[in-house]
Formats: sequence, C-alpha cells, structure tokens
Amino acid sequence: MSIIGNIERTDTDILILGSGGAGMFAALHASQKAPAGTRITIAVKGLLGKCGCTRMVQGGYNVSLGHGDTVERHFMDTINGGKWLPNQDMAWKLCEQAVVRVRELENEIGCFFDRNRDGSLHHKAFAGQTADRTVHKGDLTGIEIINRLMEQVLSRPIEKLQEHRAIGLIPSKDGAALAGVLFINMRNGKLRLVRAKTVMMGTGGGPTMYKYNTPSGDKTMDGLAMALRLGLPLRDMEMVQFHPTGLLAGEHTKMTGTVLEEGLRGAGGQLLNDTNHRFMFDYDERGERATRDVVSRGIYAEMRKSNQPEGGGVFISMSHLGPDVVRKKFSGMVKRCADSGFDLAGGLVQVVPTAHYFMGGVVVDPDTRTAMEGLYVAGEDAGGAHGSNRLGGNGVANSTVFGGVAGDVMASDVRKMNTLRDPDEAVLAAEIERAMAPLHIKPGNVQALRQELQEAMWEDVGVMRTEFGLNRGIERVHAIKQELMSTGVESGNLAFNLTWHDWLNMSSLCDVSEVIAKAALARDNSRGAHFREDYPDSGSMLDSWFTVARKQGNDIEVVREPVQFTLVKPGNTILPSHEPETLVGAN
Amino acid sequence: MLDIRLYMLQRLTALIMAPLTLVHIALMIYAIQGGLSAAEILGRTQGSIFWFFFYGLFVASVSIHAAIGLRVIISETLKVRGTQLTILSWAFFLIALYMGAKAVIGVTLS
Amino acid sequence: MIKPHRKHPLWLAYLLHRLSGLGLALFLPAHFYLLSLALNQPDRMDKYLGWGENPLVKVAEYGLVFLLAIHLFGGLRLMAFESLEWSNNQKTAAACSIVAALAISTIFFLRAI
Amino acid sequence: MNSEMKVSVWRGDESGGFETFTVPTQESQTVLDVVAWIQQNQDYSLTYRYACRVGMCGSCAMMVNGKPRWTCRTHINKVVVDNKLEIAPLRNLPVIKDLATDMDVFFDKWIAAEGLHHPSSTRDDPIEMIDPESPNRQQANAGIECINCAVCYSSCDTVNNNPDYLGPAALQRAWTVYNDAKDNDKDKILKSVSGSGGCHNCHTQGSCSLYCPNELKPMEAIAGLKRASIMSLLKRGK
Ligand SMILES: Cc1cc2nc3c(=O)[nH]c(=O)nc-3n(C[C@H](O)[C@H](O)[C@H](O)COP(=O)(O)OP(=O)(O)OC[C@H]3O[C@@H](n4cnc5c(N)ncnc54)[C@H](O)[C@@H]3O)c2cc1C
Ligand code: HEM
Ligand code: SF4
Ligand code: F3S
Ligand code: FES
Repeated sequence: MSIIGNIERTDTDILILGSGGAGMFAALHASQKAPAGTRITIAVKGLLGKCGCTRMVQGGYNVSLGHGDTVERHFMDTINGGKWLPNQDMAWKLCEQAVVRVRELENEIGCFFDRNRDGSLHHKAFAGQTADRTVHKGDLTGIEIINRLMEQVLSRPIEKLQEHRAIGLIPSKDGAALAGVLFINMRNGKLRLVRAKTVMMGTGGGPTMYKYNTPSGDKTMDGLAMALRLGLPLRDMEMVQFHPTGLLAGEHTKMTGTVLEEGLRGAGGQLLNDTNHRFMFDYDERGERATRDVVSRGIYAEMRKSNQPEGGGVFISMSHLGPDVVRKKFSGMVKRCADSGFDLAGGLVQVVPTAHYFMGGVVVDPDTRTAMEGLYVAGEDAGGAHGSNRLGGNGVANSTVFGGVAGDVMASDVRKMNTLRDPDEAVLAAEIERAMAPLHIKPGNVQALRQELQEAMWEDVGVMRTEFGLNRGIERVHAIKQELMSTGVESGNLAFNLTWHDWLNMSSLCDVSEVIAKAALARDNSRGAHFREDYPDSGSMLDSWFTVARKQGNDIEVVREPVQFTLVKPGNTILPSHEPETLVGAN
Repeated sequence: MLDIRLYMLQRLTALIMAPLTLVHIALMIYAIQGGLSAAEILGRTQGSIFWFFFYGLFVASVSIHAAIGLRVIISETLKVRGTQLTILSWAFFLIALYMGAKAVIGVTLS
Repeated sequence: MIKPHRKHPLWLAYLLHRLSGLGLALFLPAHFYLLSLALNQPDRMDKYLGWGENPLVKVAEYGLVFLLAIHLFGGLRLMAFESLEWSNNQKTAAACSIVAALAISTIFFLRAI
Repeated sequence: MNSEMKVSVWRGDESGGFETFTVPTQESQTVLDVVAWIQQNQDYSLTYRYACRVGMCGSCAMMVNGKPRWTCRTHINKVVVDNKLEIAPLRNLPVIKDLATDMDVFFDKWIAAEGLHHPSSTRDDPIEMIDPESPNRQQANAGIECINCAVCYSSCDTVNNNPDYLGPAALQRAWTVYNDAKDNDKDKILKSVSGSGGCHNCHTQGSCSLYCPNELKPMEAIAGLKRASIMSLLKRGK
C-alpha cells in the first residue's frame, strides 16, 4: 500500500481525456467559456492530436449545408440508418449542431474543406444518405480537422499531459461524484492522480479486440472499461460496425485491417472470391454498392464457404476500370497498397471485413452528462447518437459536436463547483493495485493473448452471431482474461514500458469484450450492425428497445430499455410532406 | 542567426558583387594573358576614378557580405551566439574593410 | 564521411557554396594585403606575381577563381530560386552552375598557360 | 531475400547505443512491423511510438539506415541492404527512450511560426466562398497535407546547427496560413518568420523536400516566405 502515498498528486479544474475531435473541442470550448483563471488540462495516451481516430477520418463530415439539404433530412437519415435505436434528442442535436460546428471549423479554427468551382462547399454522397451531405478535404479530412484543432489548443494556456494514460476514474469519498482520474505517466512509468471538478472522457472507444480492425493502435476501450468498473450504465454494446474492405496482408503486419476506402466500391470496384466469382450479387441486388453491413456479411459468408486454412479473404479488383484511371483517381490508396507490396491498380488485393467503429458507449444525456456528477462523456465513448448503425460521416460530426457541448457545459458547471472532491482512497488503492498487478508475477507473452482474444471475438462475436457462438465466445474471453491475470510483465524499467501497456490494453479489451458478447446475446433480433443468424428478423420497430449493461459485483447485467420516440415514431417522418424521398442525383 | 535585415544585406551585396566579379574575372583573364606585372596593373588603374569606385564598391560589399556569411558559419558550426557573435562579425567586417580600403586606395588613387 | 541523409545534389550544392564562401572569406584579407603592398613595396609585389610562373601557385590561383566562380553561380542560383517563383529545375540549375564555373575557370587556366 | 535480417536498434537516450537483433523476414513487412516484432518477441522493454499505422498521424518516424522515414509505410524491401537494417530515433529531437523522441520543441516552433489560423469571421457567419483554383489557394493547398511527422525537421542540418531555427514544417505551415484567404493576420505571420530563427536562415539544403513522405515541398514554401517578407519590407517598411 505504500505506493499510494508515493504517487504524484496534482489538481486542475477541467480535465479532458483524449485528444480526438471530442477532446480537442472540449478543451477549446472550455477555454472560451470558462471563467477566467479556470485551469484546463488535456491528458492523452499518445501525443496531442497525433493519436486516436479523428485524425484518420477519410471520407468526411456530415452536415446539412447545401443542395437543399436540411437538418430534418439529416436527422431522418440518422434515425433510419440507426434502425430507430438512436436517442432522438442526441441525434437531433448532432445534426443541428453539426452545422454550427462546421462553420466554426472553417471560420474560427481555420479548416479548409474542398470547394466547388463556384467557391461553395463541396458535398459528396456517402452511402445511406438522401442528400449530398459530406464535406471533406480530399480523402484526408481528419488530418485537416485535427491539425487545425491542435494548433488552436497548443496556442492556448491549456495544460497538456502527453503520454499520460488514464487507468481509473476515482469517485469521491461518498461515491456521489467523480473526484479525479488516475494516470500512468507513460514516459517515466510513475502514477499520478489528477483531481478535477469536471472530467470529460473522450477516449474514443475503438473495437480493437477483433482480429481485423481499423482504429489507431492507442485505442483499446480504456474509457469504457473504466466506466464499467465505476458502475456506469453502457448502452448498445452489441453494436460493432464492420467496414467491409480492410486490407489483408498477414498477421505479422500492422497494415492488416486498415481501411481500403469506400469509394473503391462506389467507383465500380468488384469483389471476387477465390474462384474468381463476383459474389456480391448473390447477396444483394446492389452488389458491391450495398451498405457496409450487407457487404461485410456477404464477404464473411463467402470466406466461411471457401474455408481456406489460411483464413484468406476475398479480392477487390479495380483493374477493369483501367489501371491508369485507378492510379489517378485513388492515388493515395494505390500508394498505400504499394507500400505493403500490393498492386491495387492492376492486380488483386485481398480484403476482409474489419472492425471499424463502436456505436455502444456510456449512457449520457444530450448535454454529455452521465449518471455520475462531474463526469461527462463525448465522442465514440458515448452511446446513443447512432443507435445500431453509424452513417459514414456521422462519426466525426458526433465527436466534434458533443466534445464542444461538453466543453460548454463543463465551463458553466464549474462555476457551481467550489471545491475539488477528495478521492475515495480505497478505490484509488484498488485501481493502483490492479494496474501494478502484472509487475509482481512471472512475465509471459501478452501479445499471444491479444491474438487469442482477437480470434475469439472475430469468430464468435463478429460479423454474424449465434447464441451458441456467443456463449462460446464469452467462455473464451473468460479463459483469456484468467490467463492474462497470471501473465506478468517484466518490471525492471517502467519508463515507457510498452509491454506493461499492452497488458493494460488487454485488460480493458477483455472487460469490454465480455460486455459486447453479453449484450449481443441479449439482443435476440438483427438490427443494423448486429446480425444474429438464429434471429435474422429485425423485431418490431415500434417496440424498439436498446440494451443497457452495467457491472453488478463481478457480473455483467444486461437489461432492455424502450426507445423513447421523442421526435418521430417509426413509420413517420419529420420531413414536410412535399419533400422528395431523396435529393441524391436530383441536382 | 540571420534575421531579415542581415539576409537582405547579404543578398543585396551579392547582387552588387555579381557583375563586378564577372568584370574582374574577365579583366584578370585578359591581364594574365598578357603576362602581368605590378607596374602594368597599377598603370591601368592608378588615378582612375572609375576603378576607384569599381573596387571601392566591391570592397564595401564584400566586407559586409563575407562578414555576414562568416557570422552564420561561425554561429552554426562553433555555436557562438549573442554579443560574442556580433563582436566577431563586426571585427571581421572592419578588418576586411580597412585592408580593402587600403588596397583600393593604393591601387587606384595614389 | 557524409551522412546518408546528406547524399543528394542540393545538399552538396549547399556544402560547396559554404566551403567556397569560407575559402573566399579567408583569402580575401590576404588578397587585400597583397594589393596594398603594391603601394608601399612594388618590388615585393612583383616578386609575388613572379611566383605566378610557379605551377603550384597557378593551381592555387586556378582554385581561387574556381571558388569565386562556383560561389558566384551558386549564389545566383540560390537567389534565383528564392526570389523568382520557384521552378522545379533546382537540381539542373545546381549542376549547370558548377559546369559553368568549371568552364570559366578552365578557360582562365588554359589561357594563363 | 534471406529469411532473416540483422537489425540494429538504438537503445536508451541520447547517450545510448545500438543493439542488434535477428528478425525473421516476411512478405508484407514494414519497418514498424520489424520494431514491433522485436518488442513483442525479443525484448519486451523496447520503446517506440505509432498510432494510425497508415501514414496519417506522423508519430512513427525514425531514422532508417541514417535517413528519416515514416516507418509504418516503409516496406523493408525498400531499405534492407545485405540483410541489414539500422533503426534509430529521429535526429534533431531529444530522445526520451529508444526510438521515441520528445516532439514538443517541434510543435512549440509550429506555434511560434504563427502556424495557426487567425480568424476573420465566426461560427455565426456563412462559410466563405473560395475559388479552389485561385493562385493563393493553390499555394495554400500545396502544403496543407502535412502530417507533422518531423521527417523534414530531422533531415535539416540548419535545424541541427541552429537551435532557434523554426524548421521546414513550421515554416511551411506559416506559408500555408499566409496564403489562406480567410486568414486575418498576415503581418503577424511575416513578423514571426522574420526573426533570428526565421525563414531567412534556410540555406536551401533541400533535404526537407526530398524526404517528406507526402511529397510536400517545404523548401519551396520557405522561399515563398522569403519573398513575401521582403516584398512586405520593401512596400511598407515592415
Ligand atoms: C480509419 C477510420 C476512418 C474513419 N472515417 C470516418 C469518416 O470518414 N467520417 C466519420 O464521420 N467518421 C469516420 N471515422 C470514425 C471517427 O474517426 C470517429 O468516430 C471519431 O473521430 C471519434 O472521435 P473521438 O474524439 O471520440 O475519439 P478519437 O479521435 O479516437 O480520440 C480518442 C483519444 O483518446 C485517447 N485515449 C485513449 N485511451 C486513453 C486513455 N486511457 N487515457 C488517455 N487518453 C486516451 C486517444 O489516444 C485519443 O487521443 C473513421 C474512423 C477510422 C478508424
Ligand atoms: C560574387 C558574387 C557573390 C554572390 C552572388 C554571393 C552570394 C551569396 C549568397 C546568396 C549567400 C547566402 C548563402 C546561404 O544563405 O546559404 C552567400 C553566402 C556567403 N558568401 Fe557569398 N556571394 C558572392 C561573393 C562572395 C565573396 C567574394 C565572398 C568572400 C570573400 C563571399 C563569402 C560568402 C560567405 C562566407 C557566405 C556564407 C556561406 C554560408 O552561409 O553557407 N561571397 N553568398
Ligand atoms: S512537411 Fe512532410 S516531412 Fe515535414 S512534417 Fe510535414 S509531412 Fe512530415
Ligand atoms: S532542409 Fe533545411 S535548410 Fe532549408 S531547404 Fe529544407 S529547411
Ligand atoms: S503510425 Fe501514423 S504515420 Fe506511421
């Protein structure tokens, strides 16, 4: 226990976890709105702005700013895309505030989104939308957004704690509110407790417990695991979005799982199986242009059929469009494939569905408040805005909109909070103990366990699910977690000890994996990203419910809560009656 | 170590010297061809206002130009900074200017 | 030894420009000193110029003009790049300036002999 | 290619040294994969940094055989010579441990160069109409895709020689902002790039443009700043 006396303790007023769209906007808005003298701190697992997924956004940002598009239309698309599971008030706020946020990004932050020749914003059409709505900067939209945000944050008096990994949310003594956050300063391996009046968590979820996944390497569900341990309710945890075309280049390379952009299929890219058959039309009349979930399932089914021992994927073929055309139109993708040794323009590139986005998250209200006073959650860590499926382009809209909201709300809430709260030392001690545990046992191979977990989740809790598979998955995850608890890490030098962090990553991933599997088991129908082979039906829309999971003792309890149709009921629309069903292709 | 003022001065002097240098080189080629003696050189230049201004301008420019150039090289390779660096560059400038002036006067005026 | 990241034409051009500038700057005072001798001791100056017949000195002179030419053209190249709207022909320009420098000094050298 | 390679990896901080590992070669293998393999299989204490693994975050850059590169996008076929590879932390930045550097100075200079937007309107105003083909916009676009990987910064010997020098990435960013029609404080930018660490220190070494993995041209951006600052000085005396 002596270590608890040894940890560093510092204070701030507003503490922000993560530097994605959510974290950056929270920091900026807090610094704009908070009373003078308010201390603002942003803590992040990597370097400020250089980690997380917002930076990796390719396609763009959904905003109803042109072509006759309206907030109402954006909202309806979001609700339909989420198969009526979204929290409608959150979805509305998302669509409404996206307009403000994009203007803020352009006018105040300095982003430049692509323009039409006449100088107006260029919008493109993402799948599942009834208007050309997505603004973008080429196919590197995230870099533009995060770099500009980063500049603004760096130029303000905001304290930054880089390579500070949050490992525990520490409640106050009475348990009524949050007192602070426990970190590992990764660079020197020392622990640090930061007390704060308000904390916003924006660690970005990230379904990296799957064999194939797209998010950045630093994302390992730490936030949701921390919220789970704190006893907070998590919703829609079964909802994992797979992107149909992740690069398959072998298990030994980090290139595997990374996204080959949607546009390839949109432009006419063909998916072929190992007998050279163009199979997507066997599953959907739209062929390769069907929605993400449909194509992912098609590919998955095809992979299962071919049953290759190597676990090979299917092939994407572009060459029929003319290699030179492809090279020109998709130069970024062609170069990226070439860097891992593949010829996208002229040859075949192997692809697999890859875990891309996590719709589930902490239950929050539209102001990002959680069940615990002092804790706010925004971005991919928060559940509700997308329901069972996220539209392409709504991810970054979500994180930037609600990050900004959190910043505003915290700035006003701190005014009412006079003092910092004292942490519950018992919880603190337990969290320290948990993090230090692997340092006291015999070192083992953490990476091997990560691979096992990723296999288990891919096979049993993946693109297509069954009760049998899910139960087996839960058992496998349990066994792996147990194995992890007896696998240690060399403790000679804790400074920047990546293997220790691999261990902690695994711990978070195991905890959340179990919740995903249990929520998936609870949902005995197929909605959006969640597909049950034993319950292919979507269930009644009018009786839609969402899952809420929370930790009860050592168990995970999953309950169903009815969706409140606060703005629109299934079968209805809020669009005026004369509005056409879709505007795409109309202008 | 090079702010916009010094940068401008260095480029400006370089621009001045460029044509002067070309003429000078051409002259030397011509002179050497004919086999050179001190008297010959002096005969050509002494008492000529033109050559006085020609070489005078060159000397002034080159002293400034080379002093700034050396200043950069010294600071970048020997990590000398601040006042020390300023003193060194001025010293080189003044010495070069003094010696150059003496030479020009000797060659053209006396 | 030249570090790997430095092995490319533009960096070598930079090095050349710096070395030639340095060489010139060191030669300059000596040169001025020599010229001022013309005023006071014309004999000694003649003696120096007499060395001009010495092949070693010829090589040295060749070197000096070479330095001047290199530096001149390198400097013009630099200023052109900096002040004209940029062109993609940097490397070519660098190469040309060296060739031109060589040509001029070779002419000088040949004529002197 | 042989089925194994000898990889020398920098260990410790600035006063550290190289340690050699034997790593199996694979078909699709990047330098980052090599480093990760060593950490996961041979030496659990090896430190390196990466995030996106697809060339977007700019956090994985290292010196590979003495040249700065993004490692997640560098196939080993491009760099392995005689089955040997040498990997070190980026030059010109303080080393924290092994292959991870402290990038704070790099970003401090980014801000010091005024490489950030100076707003001329607010979130309540409409989005400005901007012709994407206008010359200014073209200039701004040329450098906009910088991922701040610091490859250029570590390739530049002027950075190495002059600790005040803002460096190619920061200056390129300043040039981008300078050309942005929406930016409201161009004088501030010119002022901040005209001081003793400013653009005029660049000796046109060209390594920045040569090594930038995104094929950006900081050297040309810096020349642009030199021009703009001189023009402004001539025109307005500031
Ligand atoms: C390849 C790819 C392409 C995408 N393309 C699009 C697109 O075109 N359009 C779209 O709308 N969405 C897209 N998305 C989704 C979108 O990127 C995310 O939804 C969104 O950016 C999430 O933002 P965030 O702020 O919640 O999290 P992130 O941006 O992921 O940031 C999370 C931050 O938290 C930090 N962190 C994590 N754990 C800890 C910890 N324990 N302690 C401290 N800090 C921690 C991370 O390091 C990081 O800084 C894409 C995602 C990926 C992976
Ligand atoms: C003849 C015409 C000349 C031109 C056009 C010229 C041009 C230049 C230019 C543009 C630079 C800046 C280089 C940089 O910033 O990297 C420079 C540097 C320099 N010049 Fe000249 N120069 C000339 C003559 C001379 C002469 C005669 C001398 C010395 C006697 C000289 C000495 C130097 C020195 C020492 C430097 C510094 C080199 C460096 O910073 O790397 N120059 N010159
Ligand atoms: S200019 Fe190129 S090399 Fe330099 S930081 Fe930007 S992307 Fe990296
Ligand atoms: S390498 Fe350095 S010197 Fe200038 S051209 Fe690039 S910044
Ligand atoms: S890991 Fe992001 S650029 Fe290499």
